[in-house]
Amino acid sequence: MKISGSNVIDQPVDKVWDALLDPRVLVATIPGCERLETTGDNQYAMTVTAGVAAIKGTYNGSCALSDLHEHQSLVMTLSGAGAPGTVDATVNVAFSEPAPGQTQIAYDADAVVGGMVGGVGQRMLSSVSKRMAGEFFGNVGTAISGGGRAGSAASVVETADAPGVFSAPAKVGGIGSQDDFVKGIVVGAGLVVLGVVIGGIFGRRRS
Amino acid sequence: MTEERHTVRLHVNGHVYDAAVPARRLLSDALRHDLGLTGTHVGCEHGVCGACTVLLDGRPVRSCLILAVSVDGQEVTTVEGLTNEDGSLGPVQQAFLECHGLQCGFCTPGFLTTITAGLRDNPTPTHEEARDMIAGNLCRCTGYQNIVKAVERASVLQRAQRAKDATVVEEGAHRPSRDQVTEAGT
Amino acid sequence: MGQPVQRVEDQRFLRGQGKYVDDIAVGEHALHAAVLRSPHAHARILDIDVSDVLDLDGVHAVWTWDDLADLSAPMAEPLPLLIPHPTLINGRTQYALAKDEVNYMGEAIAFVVADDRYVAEDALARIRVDYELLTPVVGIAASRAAEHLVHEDVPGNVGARLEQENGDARAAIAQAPHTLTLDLDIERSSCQPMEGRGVVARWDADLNRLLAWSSTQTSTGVRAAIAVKLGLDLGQVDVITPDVGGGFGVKINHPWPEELLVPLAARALGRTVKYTEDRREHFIATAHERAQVQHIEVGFDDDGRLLGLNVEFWHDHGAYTPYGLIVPIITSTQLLGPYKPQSYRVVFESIYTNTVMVTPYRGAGRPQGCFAMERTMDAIAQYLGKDRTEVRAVNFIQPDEFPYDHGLIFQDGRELEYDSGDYPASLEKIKALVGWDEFPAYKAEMAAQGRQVGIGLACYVEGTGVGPYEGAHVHIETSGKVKVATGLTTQGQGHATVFAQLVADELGVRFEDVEVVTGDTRRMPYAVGTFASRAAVMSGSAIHLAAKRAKEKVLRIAADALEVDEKDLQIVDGVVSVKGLPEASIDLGTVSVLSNPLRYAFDEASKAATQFSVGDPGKPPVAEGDEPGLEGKDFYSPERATFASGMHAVIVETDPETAEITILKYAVVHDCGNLINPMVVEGQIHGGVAQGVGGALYERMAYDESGQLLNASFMDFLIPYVTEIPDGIAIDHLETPSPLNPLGIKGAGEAGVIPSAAVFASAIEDAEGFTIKAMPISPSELFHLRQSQEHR
Amino acid sequence: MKPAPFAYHRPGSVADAVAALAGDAGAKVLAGGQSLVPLLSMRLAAPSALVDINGIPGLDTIEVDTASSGGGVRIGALARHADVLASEDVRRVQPLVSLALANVAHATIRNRGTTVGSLVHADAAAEMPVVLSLLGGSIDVEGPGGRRTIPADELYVGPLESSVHHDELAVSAFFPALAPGAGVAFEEIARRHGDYALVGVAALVDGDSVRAGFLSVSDVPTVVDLTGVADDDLGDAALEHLEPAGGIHSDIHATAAYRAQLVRVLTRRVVLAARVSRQARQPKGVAR
Repeated sequence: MKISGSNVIDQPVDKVWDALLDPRVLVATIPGCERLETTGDNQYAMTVTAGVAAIKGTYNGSCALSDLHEHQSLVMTLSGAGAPGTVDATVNVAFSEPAPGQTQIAYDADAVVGGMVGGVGQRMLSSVSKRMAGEFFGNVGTAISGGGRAGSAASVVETADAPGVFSAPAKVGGIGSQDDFVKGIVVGAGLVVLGVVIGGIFGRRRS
Repeated sequence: MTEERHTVRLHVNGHVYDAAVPARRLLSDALRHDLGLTGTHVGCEHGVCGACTVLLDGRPVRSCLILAVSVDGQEVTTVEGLTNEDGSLGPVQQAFLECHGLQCGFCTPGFLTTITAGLRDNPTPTHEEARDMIAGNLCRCTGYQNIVKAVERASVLQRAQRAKDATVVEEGAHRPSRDQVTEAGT
Repeated sequence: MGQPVQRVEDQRFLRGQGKYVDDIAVGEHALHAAVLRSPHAHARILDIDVSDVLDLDGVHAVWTWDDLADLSAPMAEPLPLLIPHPTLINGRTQYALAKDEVNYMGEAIAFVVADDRYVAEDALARIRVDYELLTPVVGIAASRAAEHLVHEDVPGNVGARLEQENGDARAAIAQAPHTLTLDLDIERSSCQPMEGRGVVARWDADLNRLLAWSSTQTSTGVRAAIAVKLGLDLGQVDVITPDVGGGFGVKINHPWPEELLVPLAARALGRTVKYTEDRREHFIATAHERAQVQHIEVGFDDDGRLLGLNVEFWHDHGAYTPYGLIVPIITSTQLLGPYKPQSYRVVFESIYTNTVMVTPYRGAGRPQGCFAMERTMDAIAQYLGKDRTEVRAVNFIQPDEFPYDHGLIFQDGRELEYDSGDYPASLEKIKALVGWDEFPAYKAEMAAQGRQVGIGLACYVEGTGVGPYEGAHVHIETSGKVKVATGLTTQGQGHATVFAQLVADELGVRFEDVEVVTGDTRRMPYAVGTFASRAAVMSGSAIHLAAKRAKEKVLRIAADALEVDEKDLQIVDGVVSVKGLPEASIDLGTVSVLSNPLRYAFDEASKAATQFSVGDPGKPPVAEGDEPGLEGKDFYSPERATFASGMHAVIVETDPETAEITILKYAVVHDCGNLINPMVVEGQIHGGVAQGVGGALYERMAYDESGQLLNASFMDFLIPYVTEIPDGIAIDHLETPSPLNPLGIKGAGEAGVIPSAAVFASAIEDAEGFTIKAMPISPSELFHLRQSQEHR
Repeated sequence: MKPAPFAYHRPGSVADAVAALAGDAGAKVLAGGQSLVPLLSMRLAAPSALVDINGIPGLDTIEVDTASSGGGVRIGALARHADVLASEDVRRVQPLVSLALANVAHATIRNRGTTVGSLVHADAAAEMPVVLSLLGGSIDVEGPGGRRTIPADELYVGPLESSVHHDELAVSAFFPALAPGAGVAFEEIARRHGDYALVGVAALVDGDSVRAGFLSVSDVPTVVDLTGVADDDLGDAALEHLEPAGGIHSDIHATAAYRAQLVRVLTRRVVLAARVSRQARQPKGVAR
């Protein structure tokens, strides 16, 4: 399935670009990200809680940034796996400068949803991804208008005994500063969709 | 095992069973594996096929969609509880035998329990009502033709049987609690 | 024989006392297994990390392919290719646990044994697998395009290409006065028995033997596979098929990975181990059938007589070919049905896709063949403006033309030669039964009310009772009771009743004194299995012959004891008596006692057989060429299959607004030779028709382009409830005995499902007035077909 | 298919239930469980705890509510679909509830499933949410902050998402009475008897006002005002509202185009049927 969209941030491209490569920012902005570990250059292992309503699941995911063309584009390869299923997504991210001091980010994700979810929930994907995109951009709006959040990058703690392991404060909720959020969009896209899809299954039976 | 277990008391077919089960144990599994009542079958575990249907306080429910801990203290009737006190086949069972209402027999317990309750609520179903009575159970062998016949045949046998039981009751004979179970919820 | 006897097995089933495989070893703390399955349709396995599983309470074993060789070397090899064929040059089978690549979503990767299924599934959730995703090949078009390969070493994704020809079809078509071309499509479905697969195994260290129960259609096949894969002698393995909750074909394939892994675990752990497949696993990890794309060219004369028929089709066999080419071979031969084209050519390619493997599903390729042939007949009738029954009639093989040799090779490797049948008589019966001649008036009457109705007809011939053989053992005990054993298995066909009827008839004993055991290798180690509507024909005949042998011995011993000629004896209700002299009699129990010369008496009856009571001192107690005991054993191995036939007709209504399809009347004429138990045969027809309705109007496997099965549950794979099945199925029987077996019977198990796709396509086409080329069909699809007609 | 482990609470009161929910962010309410349990078995849902409300007395009530404005029926959190469907009071006061319930799954599921559970489950393919929306009903929820009433038009925020907070327990639902002289009707088309509808329509005609609710068409239950639309245009008018609103979705059982066709057919059928029922109904039949 495809998820794509674009968004303009009132920040210069270079700032957005740098932020994108900062794990502290990632952990703070990927929706539901509880833990993120650097496993190599621009490669991370993470634990994400995703889902709709009360139907949430925890997934182990990985995220790798590749084909870095500084200030222009990169490819984000995501994979998440939990008891309910898997999602594997390749997200092409393009950066442009519509106006000085602004960054337009266009992302185009192609996700394959597998496992139990793929079997019984995939037909909810379209409506669900639409909803997710809406939520992302809604949040972007909040972020731009300065709506802060508890676990912004600043408050991310690097686990002392395990360098390179970052954990967000419990209960990731709102959104950090606008540039941080960019990665929330792109990295979150693949993983969050999985969780939301799971909620879709709920639709197939009666309360 | 470290998983916490909860004690549940189930009244099944007139007998009392106490079992210590994890909260996640499905009623279907508790009946089959903890109580050894393997007459209740599991066909899909998502509530569509109806093979696992049992009577809970007299009402048909999917035992695969209920946690055992959730029905602590309630009355359950399974296919094993449908025979007459003398061990002979109950009216619905007898009708299935006479009408060739089963082939592999796997879905049959769910049909028998469903129809038993259905005929209690509506002892003289029309042909359409007979079909509707089994509309929530899947059978892959029979094409349902003879099951519908069996519902209609059972209605005849059941009325005869109930007339007999009634006189027995008047004579003050002991009524096993299985009957109380099937009367419950009416 | 011929009586609608009530089934003996029902007493057990109706009381909830059936013993299905998951009912075995309940309460004895058996361990439970679960299998980790690939979430991807096509991927390379980079790494499997099971480290988190080991510290989980209640887990006894977790295995991947790497562990198998140490447990039993043959387990690390691919599973057997059961039915090799010279043209299957690129046959492939999976490993019990995937080695380095998975080729369908659901393929087994890891195996866990734990205290119960709940914990086993907890363990699965802790296994981490790294995959490198490969491009999946999904659907016949993608497979034929072959831009990507399912197996790197199988060019073009083609497993096999098989061509057969009788006459020169292409030349005949070229010269024919009329020709037509059809392109047809049939989707995937699957058996979906209410009980999935299951295995229980127990290793007896004291006896050094393995005992396994499997919900299978062939216990002898499973036994042989276990012995080979576990490195045991056949004599160390027993397999019992307990009550089976439906098979419909899918349980004939073997060994499934679990049928080997569970016994392996039982031996390794010294515990009883059980695996019970759940519904989702049955969808994604067992087997499907039906998917084919067909291209038909036909040449015919003014009467619609088939001068040349040239059929090409592509058969989607999924990711592996454990069952060889049986399904497409059956399509390519049984396609001919009751007709005799003057020339016929068929060529098929059996091709790979990254989907669940394909093995026989009730009908096993016949529904697709019937669809191709009957769509062709309808197209010819339409083209010539003739009644659809006329065109069929002129092409029928006539009753006096049997045996009829089609000049082709059938699925059993023997000539496709029909033994008997009467197709014109069937056609007359079905027309009367459905009201064919009255239908035009009815259709007009409905049209006047703004209602759309259509009528359809489809004919089929089914080769049943294929070899190689079945056997039976009949033992008359000193109690006079008769114990019968045959090796093939039972999935609800009522064998315990039907076979007992045969023995009671032949032996002259009471029906209730006969007990039948099927599918237990301890009682009958030589058998093939239950498939191709062969049980009644094969085991029925074998049982009949074995009973005959037992009877011969009974009469010989009784004649001796009563000092009369065998010819003067009769057996009635288990008593041998002299005709017209009832007081001179001896019961079977006593005959059984006398059949076994004794040194030691163990009860009153047996005294009669001890050395000082019986026997001629001048002869050996057991005569030359004779053996002790009152038993009969025999095997039936026919030269070729026997061909049952039938015709279905249906009247449907299609809603002009909602495109909903309603069945108004369904009629079946069926000829399976002599009937053993009409009640059981009609039950088989009812079930087949219902499965056919499901296959034609409701059920399909919905794969997406990434090879994910989107409807892997009963919520979205729409098996009909009673509300979707016609209320009443009109059935008429024709009994054309088979000359090939002693009972004159033919198989009946699959017939009901064969013509459904064809008959519904025919009826919907008649109602809608445009051609139906693909089945199954849903209201949504019918709606879009109407749209595309309007936009022409 | 077996559930993952979870902690189990069986509170004896609403207060205890709310406390249990508040005490565990991963806790989930278990009422009928006909949606939740299969999800647990498929491990698509893995709540850290279940709060089983089946032991709370007094939640299974079905009563005619004259207190609330206009009157209506109030259904408790543990009232099973089957009991609501069997209630003569419900049938008399708001027949649409009974009409729709008859289409909810199969009888065996209705014996255990709860109407309130179905409402908060917020499935746009289910019958009861659209009925509550069309009738302008509400649900009462109890949370740490006490009790509040959520009107139907604020209840459904997205696919399977309601505005009930995690630590709130829905204790009852209120369906307004059918006004004297008003009429209702319900019809749905499903692949198999008892399956989720491909499309379902509920209609309420009252005086000149004509409104219809649609299920299984978009992400949330949708209500469309068709007042003043000519009978022959009803379907197209409904589509004009539905297609922009999130759009009509396709799935493996029905394309968007086919769903649109069913909307066209059913809207007209159901609105006309509602009119007929209005003529047929005795105004005095409504309890006050």
